Amino acid sequence: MSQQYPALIVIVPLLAAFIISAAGWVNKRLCFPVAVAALSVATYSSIGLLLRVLDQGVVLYKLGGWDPPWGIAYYVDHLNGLVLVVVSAVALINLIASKKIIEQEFPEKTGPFYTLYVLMVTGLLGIVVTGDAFNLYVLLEIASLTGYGLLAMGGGRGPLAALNYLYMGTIGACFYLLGIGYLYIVTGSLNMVDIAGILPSLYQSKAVLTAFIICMVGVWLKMAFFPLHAWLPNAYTYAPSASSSLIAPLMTKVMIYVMIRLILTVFTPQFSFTILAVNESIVWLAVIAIVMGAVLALAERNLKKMLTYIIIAEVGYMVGGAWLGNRAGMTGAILHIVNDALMTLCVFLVVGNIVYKIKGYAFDDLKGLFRKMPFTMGAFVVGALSIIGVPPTCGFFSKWYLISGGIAAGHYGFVAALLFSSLVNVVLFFRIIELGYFEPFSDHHGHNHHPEPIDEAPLSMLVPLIIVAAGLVVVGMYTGDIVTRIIDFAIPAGIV
Amino acid sequence: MGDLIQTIIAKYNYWIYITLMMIGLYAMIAKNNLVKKIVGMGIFQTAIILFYVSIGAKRGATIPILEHGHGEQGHEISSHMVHAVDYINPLPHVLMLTAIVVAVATLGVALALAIRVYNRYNTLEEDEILEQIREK
Amino acid sequence: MIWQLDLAILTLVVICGIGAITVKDLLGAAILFGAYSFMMCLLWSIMGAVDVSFTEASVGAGVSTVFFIAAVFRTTRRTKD
Amino acid sequence: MKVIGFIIAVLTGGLLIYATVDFPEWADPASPASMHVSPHYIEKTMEETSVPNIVTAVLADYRGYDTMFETAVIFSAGVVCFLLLRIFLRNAPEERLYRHVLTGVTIRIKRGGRLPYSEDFKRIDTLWTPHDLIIKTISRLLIPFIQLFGLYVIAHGHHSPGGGFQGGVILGASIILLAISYDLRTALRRIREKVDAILCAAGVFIYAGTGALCLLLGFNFLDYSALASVLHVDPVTARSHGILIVEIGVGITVMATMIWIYKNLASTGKYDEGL
Repeated sequence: MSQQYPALIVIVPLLAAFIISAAGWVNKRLCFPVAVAALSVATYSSIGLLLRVLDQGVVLYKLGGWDPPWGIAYYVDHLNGLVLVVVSAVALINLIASKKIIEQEFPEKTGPFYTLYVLMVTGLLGIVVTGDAFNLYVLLEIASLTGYGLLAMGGGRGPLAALNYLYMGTIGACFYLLGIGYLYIVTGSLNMVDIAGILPSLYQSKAVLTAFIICMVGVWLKMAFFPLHAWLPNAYTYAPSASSSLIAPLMTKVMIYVMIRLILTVFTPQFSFTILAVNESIVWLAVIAIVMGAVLALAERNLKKMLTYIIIAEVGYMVGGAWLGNRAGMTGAILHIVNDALMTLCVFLVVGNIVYKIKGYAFDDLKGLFRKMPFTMGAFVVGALSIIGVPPTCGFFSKWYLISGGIAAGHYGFVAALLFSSLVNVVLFFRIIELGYFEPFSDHHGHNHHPEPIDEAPLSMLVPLIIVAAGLVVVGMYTGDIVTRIIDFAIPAGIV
Repeated sequence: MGDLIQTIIAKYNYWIYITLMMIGLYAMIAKNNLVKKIVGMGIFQTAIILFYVSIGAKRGATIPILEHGHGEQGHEISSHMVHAVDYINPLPHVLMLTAIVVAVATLGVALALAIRVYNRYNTLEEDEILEQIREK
Repeated sequence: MIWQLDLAILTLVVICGIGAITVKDLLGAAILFGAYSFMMCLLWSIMGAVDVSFTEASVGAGVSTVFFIAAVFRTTRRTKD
Repeated sequence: MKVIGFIIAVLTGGLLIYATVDFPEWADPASPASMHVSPHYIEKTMEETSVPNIVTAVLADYRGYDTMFETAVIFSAGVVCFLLLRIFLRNAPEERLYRHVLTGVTIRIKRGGRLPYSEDFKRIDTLWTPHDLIIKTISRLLIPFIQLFGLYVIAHGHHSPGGGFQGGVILGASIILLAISYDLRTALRRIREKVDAILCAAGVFIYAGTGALCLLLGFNFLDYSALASVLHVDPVTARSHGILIVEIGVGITVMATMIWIYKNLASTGKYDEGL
């Protein structure tokens, strides 16, 4: 069966989504176990696949038994393998942690909610595993459509924010499709490796240049890179916690993976970095993204919205790191995909727990929370330290690689922006920790004389959260192994 | 001058698709009404489909359905007779079937969201909605 | 393939597209969008993409228009632009 | 906003027009798009899948994986519309209108009121238009033929334009026509919500399940030649049959989803009064 791992990763959640959908009409209690089982199989297969890749190198899987470029094929190398494990594990942990929230918020619609959840994970896994440029578009649309639905379920301004996201997301996906069309018209192929083989003779073509620009703009729209980020904060803030803690860690990271895949495999580093010579300006855009994300986060008085602006800054880190055009920068960007997915998951799970217990996430609601929810807030501190970049949490190491990449490229603006954003993160998070630790708990009923009893979130939400928080430290400790055994092989030898 | 006319004849299909795409994109960004934006989105997506179908066009070729294919006897005869130049490139058609279906799916979701927004704010105009949000 | 016909329909497509986004009535916009889709479908059958135009005729000009009308019926026809 | 939109549209358009300079001439038989991958499909389809309609063969076999997810996109759109709009009404609507068929008298029943059961009274929508006899009769006559045509389009997709999508949409449109010409409740009685939702999932399940069956038989996912041992035919014919099976699955999903989305949109999720 291990030959079939690449297929199982996508197929099992897909089949499970249909079973969940039908089961939702028969017996609602069946939905959750099926979803957990499917995502567990996906996680298991992706770990197995990563081990196989480490062992044997690139794994090729032909769907339908057709040879590429006529059929669709999967190419799984070290980069995909790593991101696959992260995506499936994050989705599984979040699913287990969010069960109570989902049942509390949508008692009548748990079936469709789980269906969309699993379908979205299928779409994200498919984006990561596929080796076909058009197939990526279809899967991107699955992940986006289900994402709009999941985000819009938050009441209030949720639907409006999701509708704006839909407009922007559709423009982004259509731009990507258009870029693939431009590549197709000059190469005649849709397979990524095949396109990369044909392109070198066409590097001077205006169509290839345009295809590159349009694909990049489309992907940037989807990942909320700075000037194109306007949809993100509202869409994530007004979403239900269960969906925002799935989409916030994964969607932007997967899009960054797509960008790196386009740079490394489709257009090849030689074209992206040497012939175009736009590195400098894109890194400056990333610098603006980081600074603006940090500044906008400072202005927020609402925990969830503040975190969304931090995501925008983090997207700037990764885009900048990838476009530095050297080995350390690229390593930092890929490592940061892993770390940022875990960090974001950690802090958004904390928000989920807080909302579950207190029904609010404005700063005023956080007063005295350390006494009320010690474990949740403990995990929050670990997540915060990791986002700031304090050793031994994993956030430190990816930032270290990014900074050394910036120095190696001689791009001191990027280094300064990274340090500035770390400083701002210190301010942001210590403000919250101070509120939570020193201020008395503000009781909404007005009688807060007696000390607050501990009122933690239920165990099923707490255990996954603590696992994630511990994971932040563990990944930090094994960073060396991850870099030397996986990421070093993911970056082609051309990048020094 | 002759060159120019030659270019126009060779490329006008692509230019029309770009015009349509610009109309759609403009409507999506600049229009104030949410449903108008969705109409713009439809135009935008259809324009891209037109572009792909234009890629597939082939002069002097017929539709991509083999003439001699009928059941068991077919695949011995026809494999020798089929030449790629006689049939239009089928691949862009396949891709665009997918894109049309994706477009209608997006349309359904967008309209559902628009109805939700209307139920809450009782208007589809973006500026009026933003005003209501600011008042709160 | 007749290039005059092609050009004429391309012009009609552009007119329908502009009409759909400028008309100050959402029901009218929905119908014009249906007409636009139908013109597109003609265009594609001229180019020999029979399957695509069949799909567009049933999906784009048919079901999409119905969805639009259903949504406009349930919200409002009024629009400022 | 108008100015920004105009500038962005013009910039994008300018960029795209700039790129057309390097495009091959329109409809050029020697363009890379027509030379690299597609000749294989045109020349080998009959040999490898025994399906004369190349588009169907590429859609459901060579790139069948795309099509499976495309069906899943439709399915997820249906689920999203349901999730967003459906409201389960706990009690009867504010008021209902009944029309006495023989006299044309309309009765308004407030919530809590009940009308004794009678064949003569028919529930009507709040925005009811009289004199729809012609529309009703014509629709009633047309619907069976539309459905027959839909089935033909699905079944004949191997030899003529058409296939699961088109046929499914036509089948769905016939039910939508019923819902428009009569009313939503009539259509709901024909296909209930639960049936609709389960059909919607079942269609894609047939598609993905066929693929998984190939996988269980020891071949790659969606490699229909694996079905040869189950269907007792040669691998090429098995591919042809496999395509038919997945097209049926696609048809079921598309039909059910179109109806589902329409019902949710037209009644804003209340499933009470339609268009």
